[in-house]
Order: sequence, then structure tokens, then C-alpha cells
Amino acid sequence: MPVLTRLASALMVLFVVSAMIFALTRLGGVSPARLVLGADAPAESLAAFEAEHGLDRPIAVQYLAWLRALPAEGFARSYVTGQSVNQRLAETLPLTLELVTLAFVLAVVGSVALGSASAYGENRWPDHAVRILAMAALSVPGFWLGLLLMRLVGVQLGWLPPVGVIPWARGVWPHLSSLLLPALAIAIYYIGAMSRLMRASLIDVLGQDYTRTGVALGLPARTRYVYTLRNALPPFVSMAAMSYGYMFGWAVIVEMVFNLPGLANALLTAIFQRDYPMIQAIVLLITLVFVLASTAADLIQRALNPRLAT
Amino acid sequence: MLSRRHFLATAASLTASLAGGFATRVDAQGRKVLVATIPSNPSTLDPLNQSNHDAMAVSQLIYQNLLEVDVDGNLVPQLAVDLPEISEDRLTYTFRLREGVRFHNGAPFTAADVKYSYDYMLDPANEALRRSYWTAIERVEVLSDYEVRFHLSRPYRPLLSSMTKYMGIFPQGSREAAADAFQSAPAGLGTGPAIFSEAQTGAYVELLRNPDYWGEAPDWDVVRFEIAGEANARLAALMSGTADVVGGPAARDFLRLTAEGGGFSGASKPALGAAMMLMHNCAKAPFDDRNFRIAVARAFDRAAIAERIYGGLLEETSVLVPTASALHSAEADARLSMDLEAARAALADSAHAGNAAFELTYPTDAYLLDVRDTALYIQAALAEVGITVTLKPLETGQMFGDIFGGNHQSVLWAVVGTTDPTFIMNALFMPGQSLNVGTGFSSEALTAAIEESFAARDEDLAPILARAQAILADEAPAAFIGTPKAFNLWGADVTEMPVNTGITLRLRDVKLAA
Amino acid sequence: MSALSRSPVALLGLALVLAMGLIALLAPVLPLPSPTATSILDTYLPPSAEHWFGTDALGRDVLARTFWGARSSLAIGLGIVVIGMVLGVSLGLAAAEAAGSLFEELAMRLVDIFAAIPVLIWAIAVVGIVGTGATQIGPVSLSNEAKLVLLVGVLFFPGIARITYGLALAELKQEYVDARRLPGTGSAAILFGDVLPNILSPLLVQASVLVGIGIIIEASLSFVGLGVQPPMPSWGSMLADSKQTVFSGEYWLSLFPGLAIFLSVIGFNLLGDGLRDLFDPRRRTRLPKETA
Amino acid sequence: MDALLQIEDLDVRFGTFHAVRGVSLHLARGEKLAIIGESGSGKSVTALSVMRLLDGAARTAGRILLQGEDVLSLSASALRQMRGRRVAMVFQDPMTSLNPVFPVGRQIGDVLAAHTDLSGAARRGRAIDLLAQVGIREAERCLTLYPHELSGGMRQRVMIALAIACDPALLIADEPTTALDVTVQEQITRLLVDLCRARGIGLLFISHNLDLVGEFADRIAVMHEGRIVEMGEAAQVMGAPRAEYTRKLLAAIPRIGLPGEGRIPDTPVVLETRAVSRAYPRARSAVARLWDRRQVQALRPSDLQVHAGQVLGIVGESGSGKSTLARLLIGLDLPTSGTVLLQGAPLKPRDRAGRRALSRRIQLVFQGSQASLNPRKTIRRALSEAMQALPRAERRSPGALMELVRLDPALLDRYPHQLSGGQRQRVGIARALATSPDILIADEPTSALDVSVQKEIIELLQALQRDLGMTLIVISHDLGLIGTICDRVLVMRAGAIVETGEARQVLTHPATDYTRALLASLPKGLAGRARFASPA
Repeated sequence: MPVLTRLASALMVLFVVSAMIFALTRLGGVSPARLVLGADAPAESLAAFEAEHGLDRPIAVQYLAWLRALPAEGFARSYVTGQSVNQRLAETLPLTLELVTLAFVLAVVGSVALGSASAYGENRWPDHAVRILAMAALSVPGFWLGLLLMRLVGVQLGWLPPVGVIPWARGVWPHLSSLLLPALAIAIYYIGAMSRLMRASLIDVLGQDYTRTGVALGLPARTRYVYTLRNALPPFVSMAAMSYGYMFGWAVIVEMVFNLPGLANALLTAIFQRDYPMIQAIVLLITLVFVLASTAADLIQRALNPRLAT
Repeated sequence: MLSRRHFLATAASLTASLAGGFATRVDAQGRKVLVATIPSNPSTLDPLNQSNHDAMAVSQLIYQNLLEVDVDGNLVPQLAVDLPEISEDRLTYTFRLREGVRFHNGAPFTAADVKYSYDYMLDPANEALRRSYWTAIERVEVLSDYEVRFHLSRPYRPLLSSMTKYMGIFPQGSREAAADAFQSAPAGLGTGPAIFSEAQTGAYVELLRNPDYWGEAPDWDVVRFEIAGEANARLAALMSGTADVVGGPAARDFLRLTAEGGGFSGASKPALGAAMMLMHNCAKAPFDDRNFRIAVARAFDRAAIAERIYGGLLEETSVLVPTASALHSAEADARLSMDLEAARAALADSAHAGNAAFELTYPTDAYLLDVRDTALYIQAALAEVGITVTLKPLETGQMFGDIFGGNHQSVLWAVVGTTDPTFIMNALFMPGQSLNVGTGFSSEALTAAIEESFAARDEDLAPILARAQAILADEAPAAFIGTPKAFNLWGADVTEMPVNTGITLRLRDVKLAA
Repeated sequence: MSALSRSPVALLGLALVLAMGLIALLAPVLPLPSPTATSILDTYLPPSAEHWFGTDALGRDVLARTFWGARSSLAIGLGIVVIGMVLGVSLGLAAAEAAGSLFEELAMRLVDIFAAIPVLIWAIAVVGIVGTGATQIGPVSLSNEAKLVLLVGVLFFPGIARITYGLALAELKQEYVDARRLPGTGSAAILFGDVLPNILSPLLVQASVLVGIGIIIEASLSFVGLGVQPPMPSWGSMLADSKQTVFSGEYWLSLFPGLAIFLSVIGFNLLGDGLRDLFDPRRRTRLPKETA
Repeated sequence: MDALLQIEDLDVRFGTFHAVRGVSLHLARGEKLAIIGESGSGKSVTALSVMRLLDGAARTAGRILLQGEDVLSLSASALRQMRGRRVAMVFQDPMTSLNPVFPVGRQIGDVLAAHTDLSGAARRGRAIDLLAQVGIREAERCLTLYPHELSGGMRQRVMIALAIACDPALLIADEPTTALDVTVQEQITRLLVDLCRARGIGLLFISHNLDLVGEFADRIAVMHEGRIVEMGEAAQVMGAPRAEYTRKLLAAIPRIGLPGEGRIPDTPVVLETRAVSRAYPRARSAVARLWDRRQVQALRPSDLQVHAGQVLGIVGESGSGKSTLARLLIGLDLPTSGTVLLQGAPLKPRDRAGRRALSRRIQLVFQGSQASLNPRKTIRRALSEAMQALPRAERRSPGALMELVRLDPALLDRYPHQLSGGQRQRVGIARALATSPDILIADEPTSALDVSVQKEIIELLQALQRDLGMTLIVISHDLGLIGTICDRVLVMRAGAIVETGEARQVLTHPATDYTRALLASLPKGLAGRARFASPA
């Protein structure tokens, strides 16, 4: 039942978000007909275009029609390029997914390692070092760091490709290496935030009675680490999953800086092009990923916490 | 255990060797690859609808025209054997066509294809973007397989120069057969040195060398246009060796990198028929007011923009005709020179004295030139005389949408025309011409002058254009800033690259290091 | 305030925040050149006695722009959090008081929905759609900055509402709340007079951290041109301006605004951290731990 | 001497706080030693230092010899070997002491894996054995259960199973029954005592309850402010205490007296309930209630009468519904069915006027923990807020209220955390008296307090009731307290009133098995020793 209600509320979110974005695209700005036909299109052809795409109907009706068409046909065509939005998403989504997933892996691995080192060395030098690093990571804008990395690592040292993406076809390492700098630029904030959470969470668990019980029973250090980590995990999982969603937001800026032809970059282009069907589709897609991530987090939380599982 | 130093050294050499693997000189199949980064995505690859010169760099490798402009700006034949024979009344143009040319689909190129292409473009139903430049053509007549004649309804001097870029010859019947292909995947449709291979919107366009090319074979096997909206990204690609040629580099970067050496080279050349300006929409307030336009035109320092922002890669002019041109009217130019007092006075005389404000649109991706700094400078400069400017950056395609929809107030951009000196003037201020909806301005005197110029011989042009420039100075329908130079920047692997006076990247003739 | 003196971290944070706030407040009073005046002959001057932070591509004084930028950056960061706090705290308190009712259910579902909207994407999309110019909503004209504050503030509210709700729910179970109810004290008086002051500390901690995030969001949006509009300087738009010098060595264009963002965000984060340490009761009564 | 544990001159400091001051004691093999003391006496710190479980901030001096080996100088690995194997510990709160995310079986298995070479299957078998030994009936099923799926008593049994898994020579039990209900408390104590006796384990039992340890301990050490003030045979410490402090502790224990030799006068009923019940929906959220209509019956239909000027005691274990009843009586909660009548008129607690009127008739005294006063308001403010229901003219000065509960009015401008537990509870009483109510309900008025303070508060309540002629309702889980001060008693169990009557009658001749069981499980000090003389 909790799973069902969770999914229902996820659907609700998508519904509301799509309705809001739909309304926004229809209420503001220039008519899509003008954008497409542009030039010196006469009023009749504008009207014809609006009639053809149903733009002359009330917004609610348009929205429902759009919603109805969604499962069968996917998204409509872009008004600006005339290209199929589905195809555009199919072209750009994989790269962004890769980028964000790589950033996510960096953030999770980095923060578990740093957070653990910090918590177990509480108030000693590893802790101080990690806390200072984490605080700095939280406070530096990722895109700025990205620019600096691009210059230093990419151009001056020439260690990693500074911009663009190298296709899989040219090898796994060249491909991943071309995503490393942008992934780091996205991950840096989350390495900071998540290692802080990991630390706090571990310290909290280390102070719990059951941790003392483990010590009192003479359990070996490894067993105790498993006990501790397992208890510290739920808040971390929840934050990590939310972060996965948020990273798509930072990807917009980082993809622009590093010139990656991903979904987020397509969003920015679509915005500057006022390509409403495209904006709508991308925002909805990213919201979908976000909602899926937080739903997954909830379900994992339940699985991790026997009190919620029953 | 590795010493720290040893470890670092190993890591560095490892990554360096890996980074070497990123270079694109020769790909896995042993093909020579030329990579050019361009600032914006070609919204279409249809040669008839090129609104953007970045896209033109692509389509001109695929499609060809009857004529072209050589690197020095001279008209030379391309698919024609020589320059056309022009009748005495200058109403018929007869071309002899090159034989043995084949389209990428294997079909031979003949006069019928030329007629087919022009007829298609001239049909209003097909909504060719620049049809208005060609309306002087009455009909196209096939004389033989390799001879074609254009009949004009009136003398039209810009005809030949227009033939170098706004057209492309495609095979007979191709429009009916593959309507969508022209837009984004024009395979088998041209005669040019490169064949369309693949593309991804916003990412890249890849072309392969045409093995059956009739002319001199290009020095590369693959040309890849990488699209990078950020000037930084384009520069980083060049500096890290992932790209060979940069389109639309920032002027400062161009000057710095060519001066420093370091393996980067570049060259610049005065562009023929280009203008950077504030294109006002005179049909709308506040630019419907002549005094307001004068105030804007005289409120900023063109020399400062040319020297400080563009480092000399822009030549100032306030009357459209380049200063260097013999046709330039210094007297008209002086009437719009910077004068804050005059600007304030003009503003005071205008109907918008109390609330002088407008929205200035400019392209976000560097279209020909990065205009962002200029926009900021103009915003600040106009603030000095009391005009509030709100900046409205738009993606190039969107900016064209605004212009052609007449939605803008003023647009800061560089327009590129042909080598014909009246081309831009015609496009901007002649009723019915493509950009006239963008200026919303025409005057009988100016129209008369332009029409007169069409019929005039080159040697008679000067007084007519002096008259036109006087009108521009008087009415200030656009605030012209200067004539941009064409400049290209390339890396060490490029041994030879001719700079095109027409501003587009001319990759056909690029030579690569062995 | 006196409690702050016990936490050097919080003090350092407070000092940074106050310094930045002071810069923002005093920018109009200080003898600075105009942040928007261009001087086209003085472009790209390195830091000197005349221009401490150098000048930019249009000869504008970077020091003046950094100081004036503090005004927009901090105002937006704070504005976002104020909106988020007002909405989040009110709704969180009301929902906790109405625990078990349909109102609580609806309120918390609303929170769920807003929490499921990725802030940055949404902000970019909305500003992108409605445009960066002033937007007219009825009789009110909203500048892009005001739109941003409202938009991101609204998206910040669910987090604050959830925290408030959780804390208030626990607080409302305390005996003293029942003691207040006995003489017929109204809900509002109890929520704002008793509950809120007791849960304010963790909320302030959260707010402090959120201001930092708000500043970074402003910087990010301005960086892509959707935030603070020229000629008004903000740290994010200054960084955007400095993009063109990444490879050319005019470090001062990006260093100073970047540092300003870094220092103010770290200031708010340190303040939040310090406050957390001060407020967190678990920090004071430490449980026995292994000595080995 | 065959000393299992020998503590010599133990001294523990936390910063400036001197927790344990020169404690010396010894414990022989198989011996049961109890350490008694109030909160802050240093008894738990002493116990934890034996296992070296104190925080790094603790500075420890002295010697702790376990089977002749100095615990304080053991290496980390030797320490780990010692813990769980030679000495084990049972903690106060079984809910928080067990790892919440692993099933019981795994937790026992991990302890066995840490100290023995048993195979997985053997560990499982041993775990079932252990669970059976601690009295868990379905031992095998219990292996797969998580701590939250067990009752409090079961959890503590599991904790004991963990502690004895590797046959330690010494078992330290730190207030092992304090968090449990009386009936369970007895069972757990018996289990510990029996196990130690059967296996010859030395038992160090930490408690605040003299009567409890008096029933089984061989020797008792009494700690006060970090020192052992008295140590000796149980019979001597309980029967003939030498230290003044021990005497004080003994005197403070509420013992069921036989109050009021004479008949209790028949006074009119001031407050009564007619078939009052309270049910809560199982589903917490409003939406879930649409399909989940199940209810939890917190209070079954109950009738009760409160007579003017008398003291009514309501007694019951946790979950018996006694607090629900209290909230209904004072109108903080509304009954699902039935009515509460105040002098024959139904309670009207919903509107503000009704609430105000009501607060002048009935008042509530809370537990008296930190939470009963808003930590951010001064005592003065708390008292004046309580008088909001009164017209301005009738309001008393906070100082007068303080004097009423025998508190120094100088404390008025302090904050709650600056007061001791006893002072806070006096303030709580003063707050309840602010509106001069006829009826006072005290909900567990002493459960948050130390034994010695409990007595003062009870005496204060008794005195006030007598002097002001109030009707008093005392709610408690502590039969001793109820038996000490009440005229009438009402016994509750699982949401229902099981027995009601005059206190003397109910406590001496209980009518139901439940009341009998409650009485039987009360710790009785030396008098209860017979029960522990042999295994049950």
C-alpha cells in the first residue's frame, strides 16, 4: 500500500508539473505559429497553423489532448526545427544520463569514503581536513570550478579533453575521460554535501546505544562498521537519490560550459529558441527522472528500515 | 612503493599519452579528419533557406552554384565554364555549364537541373527564404544540356553576386523525391566536394570527401563541424588540439593567439558586403521617430568599438559603405559621428524625450562576431544620453524569428551580403525585400537610388551611392557601426587556409599537415 | 549572540556574512566609481592603485561591480529564503497543528509536489519561457530578479515546510503545549508564541545554509544569462562576463566575483554549521564511546 | 580471596565534573552485588568503566582488576576479547540497545562469530538455545524478527541472551528493568538472578530501586555524589542502614500503608464519566482513513465517579488507557462516545469561553520533566500565562503562587533548565493552582523524579489537597504511590477499568487476578527475598 500511494503521488507530481509548464508555455510570449511561420506570414496562414495544431482551443483542452497523445505518440514536433522531439530526446538523453550518473558515482564513492574517514577520526586531523574540504566544496560554484578545471587540466596540462564528448566508438577510456571534468564540476557540491551528511549520520549512529552494545559485546571492528554504516545509510540514500535529480539542473550549466550536446544543453538551446514543445518535453523528462529518483529513494529507505518495511 | 615523484611522473605521462589519443588528425580507419568548431547549429541544410553563415559553411561544401567568389573577392565560375554572356540590354544571361559533373547520387549534372532548381526556388509556394533577391528572373531557359539562359524582367546588377551564395543546384525531381532530406540529411543532393554523412542537432555535422569530385580533390577525407555555442569551448577545443579550425573566434582571442605563435595561425581580410549595425524597427516606437534614431546613432563611439572591442577587426562606418571602399561618402559619414550634445538635442526633439527606452536584441552565440560586449557598451553609452536599453539576448535562429516577425525594436548584429555594394542596402530598405520587414523603413528617394543602381554600370555607381548614403545619414534608419573583417583561426595541423572574403569558413581549400 | 562567542566557527561565519552584508549596504556610500559606467579606453586594466580589482572588457571598475554585485546577489539569496521561510514555516506549523485532518494531508501532499520539482531546471525553464524582461502580472510589474526570488523561494518552501512540520509535530506533543491549551489559548498564539521560538534554531540553521544555495543559484542563472540583467552587476553575471578571459589571463575578472561568491556562501555555511553545533543538544550531552 | 572483580580507588572525571571519587569494591565469583544510587550518583559511570565504555573525554584513574588482569591497561585487541567473552553488559533501554536494522538471529550470530569458532549452522542452533534459555517460547521464529517487532520484555530477554552468549564470568546490568512495566520488571529480574545463579556468573546490578535489589542482592553498595557511602550485606543495608543517606532513601520509598482507618465519608460526586470511550483511527493520514477504517480502542466504555474532597488514584501499566482518561476528564481530548459530567453538566471544552470556565474548575499537573515548561519562558511568564483564563482582578501574583508550593519567589525570573527536577514540579503544581481549581488531576506527578524528591512532591500534593479542600486525582503506574495517598483506587488494564473501590479494600483484598498480580510483582525489599531463594 505505501508503495502504491508513493507511485500515485509521483504520478500526481508529473501531472501537476506538466500542467504548469503547459500553461506557462501557452500563456506567455509569442504565438508558436509566429515562431514557426516567421517571416512575413499572412494572418490566414497563422490562423491555419493554429487551427492545425489546435492552438486556438482553450488551454485546458489543449492540455488534455496533449496528455492523451503522449502515451501513443510521445512528444510532438518542435515548432522551431520541425524535428521530432522524441528523436531529439533520444539523441540527447543518453549523454546527460551518462554525465549525471558518472557525477553521481563520483559523489557517492567520494562522500562515503570522506564521510567515513571524517566520522571515525572525529575531531582529529582527518576530520578537520575533510570538513574544510567539504565546506569549500559546498561553497564553490561548480561551473566556475569547471571553467578553471577546463583551463588547467584540459588545456594547460592536457591531461583530459577540455571540451566536447568523445564517442564510445573511440574507446571506453577516451569516452569516460571526456566526461570526467564536467562530471567533477557537477559532483563537487554533492561530494561536499553528502560527505557532511555521511559524517553526521555516522557520528549519530556511533553515539547510539546499540553501537555501545556492539562494543560491549566485543564485536570486531569490521562487523561494527557494517552495523554502523547500515544504520547511517537511510538519510544518505535519500539525499543521494534527490541529488541525482538535482544534478540534472547543474548539468544545464555544465553542459553549456563544456559544450556537451546533452539534454540539458538542448534545454538551454530550446529556451533561447522559445521552442516550447521541446522545453515542455525536457522539463517533464527531467522531472520524471527526479520523481523516479525520489521514489526509488523512498522505496530503498523502506527496504533499509525494517520498521517501515512492515 | 612508488615514490611520490615517480608516481606523478608516471601519471602525467600516462594521461598525456591518453590525451594524445584524443587528437583527431587521423581516425581509426586512417582517414584524415578536419575538425572545425562553429558557434551555432545549422537550423537547416537546405541551400535555399540558409539564414546563417555557419550553416552556409556546411552547405557550400555539399551544394554548388553557377558562380563563386574567389579568395580575393572576384567573381569566378563554379558549375559554369566561364562568366555568363550578358545581353546588351542586360536582360538575358547565358551560361555554359561544366560537363562531366555528377551529383552525389551519381546522376549527371545538366542544364535541366539548373532550371529545375531555379524554378523550384522561384515558386512562391516553396517559400524560399531569399526568393525576393531573385524576382528579377522572369524565366530560365534550357538551351541545350550544357547551356542555360536566364531571362530578366528588368536590369538587375546584383544577380551574379547573389548566384554565389544564396542558391545551390540540386538534381531534377529531388524535391519531390526527398522533401525532408534537404532540411537535415541532404544525402546525394549536391555536386560539391563533400557528401553529407551524419549529423546530430546541436552536436555535430559530418561530411565525407566526395571521391568523384570534378575539381581538385580536397586534402581531407572527413570534415566534422562541431557545434559549440561558447567561445571558450571553441577555443579550448582548438587549444587542446581537438579542433583544427575555429569559426567566429572572439576578436581578442584571435589577436592574442595569432600574435603569440604557439602553433596557432590566423589571418584576416576585409570582408566585402558586410555590416554590423543596430537594425532598428522603424515601423515601431520609439524608432518611428527620426530624431530618436539620430540620437541613438550619435551617442556612441564607433572608433572605440572598432579598436577596443574588436582590436581593429572592424572598420567603422556610419553609412553602411565601408570606409575603405571608393564608394564611401566621408561627408555623409561625418554627419552621424559621435556627438553627445547633438544626440541629447536630437533626443530632446523626439517624441520619446521623457521615456527614452528600447529593447536591444542580440545573438547569444557569436554570429560572425561576438557582439555581447558591444551590446553592453552601447547600453552604457546610451545611458549617458538618457536612453535606457534593455538587453535581450537570443539564439541566432530565434533572433531571425524576431526580425522576420517584425517583433524586435532594435537588433545588434552583423549582416553579410554579397560583393555587390548595394546588396545590403537593397535587402534592408527596399520594400518587399527579405530584411525590410526588419527595418520597417523605406523612402522613395532611397528606393529610387537603389533601383537606379541596379541598372547602372559599375563606373556610374559612385554618385548614386553618395546620394543613398546621404539619405542614410539623414534618416538614420539603422545605426551602422562598421564593416567586420573576415578572420579565421586555425591550429598547427592546418598548413594552408584561405580566408574567405564572404566570411564563411572555406574548408574546401584547407591543406593539412601530412 | 553571546552564545555565538562559544563557537569560533559560527563567529567566523558571522564575520564573513556581516562583512559581505556591510559591503552590500555601503556600496552606494563608498567612494566607488559607478559600477555601470564604461570607459572604453580603460579596458582590461590589471589591479592597480586606481582600480584595486582592475577593470573589465568595457573598462568598468571590477571593485565597484563586485561591491554592487553583493547587493543583488545577497538580496536575491536572502529574498529566496525569506519567501521560502514565510511560506514553509506557516504551512508547516498549520499542518502540524491540524495533524490527522484532511488539511494536513492536503498541505503535505502539496509540499511533496513542490519538493519533486527540480529547482534549477524549473527556474531556468520558467525564466526562459516568460523571458528575462519585466513581466506584468495584473497591476504588478515584476523585474526578472523579483521573478527569480519568487520562483526559487516557492521551490525552497517544501524543504522548510517539512522540517517545520516535523519539529512542530514533536513540539506540540510536549506537555507545556497542553498546559497552554488548558486556559483556552488559541492555536495561533501557541504556534507562534510557544512552538515557533522553540523550533527556530534548527530552522535558522537551515535558512543559513539555504541562503548559500540561493546565492549559488543566482550565480548559476546569471551565468547563463537568465538571472540579474545587465547593466546591473551581480556576481554570477560578472562570472559570465569573465568567461571570455578564461584562457587569456585576465584573472581578476573571474577571481573577485568568484571569491565573493565563495566567501559569502562559506560564510553562511559556517554560520549554519556553528549554529547547529550550538543548538544541537546531542553535542552537549555526549554518549560514552569506546576509548580504544 | 577469590575476587572476580576488584575495583581499587576508581576516580573518573569528565572535564571539571568529578563523576566517581575513589570507589573501591570487589565482587566474588557467582556473587550478586547491587549498586544503588540516584541519578548523577556515579553508579553507571562505575559500571561503564569496568567495560571501558566511557567516552574519550573521561579521565580515569585507579585500578580495575578483572580476574586479576588490569582492565585499564589492556590493549585494544585484548579489550575486544574481554568484552562479551569474560564480561558482558545489559543496558537500561532494550529498544535502543539492540541494532534496529538486523534481525535478532543475526545479532546473536555475530556475537558468537566474534568469540567462537562455531560454524554458521552451529551458531544458529546455539542462538535458538540461548533464546529458549532466556524464556522466549518461539525461539526459532524469534531469530527472524527485528527488535521493533518484540515487546519491551522480549527485547530485554534478547539483550540478556546476547550478553550470556559466550558465557561471561561477570554480567553487568545497568538499570535493566527501569524502562519496563512492573509485572515485566519482576520477570526480568528473576531471569537475571536465576541465570547467574545457574551458571555461576557474577552479577553487578545497578539500580535506583532499593526495594528491588533488596530482594536478591548478596551485598549492596549505596552511592551518592560519586562516593560509596555504605556497602554491606543486603540485610544489614536494608535493615540497619548506617549511613544517613541510606536511611533517607529507605524512608522515601512509598509503601502501601493502610490509609484512613475509618470509613471514607460519602461526599457528592463532582466529576463522573458515563460510558466514556476513546478510539483512534489506526491509519494516521486522512486519506488512508478512507479505506482503512480500523480503530484502536484506547479506552473502552468506562464509568467512574470522583467524589468531592477525596483522592482518587488511577493505576495501570503503560498502554492501560489511564492517560487517555485523564485527557478526557480535563477536556484536552473529546470522547468518541459517552459523556463527561462536571457536577452533572456535560463538559464543554471546545470553545474558548468553555475552555476558560473549565480551567477554573479542573487543572492538570504534568509529569514534571523538562517538557512540562516552555524552555524559553521564565517561570513568571509560565505562571502568568496560566492565569489568562481569569479576569484581571482575580489574578494572583506569581510570588504568592510560589509561596503556596513552598518555592522561593526569587526563582521567578529563572528559566526551567535552571531549576532542579523537584523545583520544576513544584512550579508545575503552582501553575495548576493558579486558577484555584476545585479538582486537580496529577498525571504521573513523580515518575520523572529521583526517589528522595518524589516523597517531597507527594507530601506537598497531600498537604495542598487537605489545606485547599481540593478533589485530587492521581494517575500513576506506581502502586506504592497510589497506595500511600489515595482514598479510592481505580485499576486499569488495556483500556478498561478492571477494578474500583476504596483503597484499603482494593489493596488488601483485591478482587481481580490482575490487581493481585500487580501487587505481587511490587518489589518488597528484604520481605521479598524468599521469592528469589530458589529458581522459579
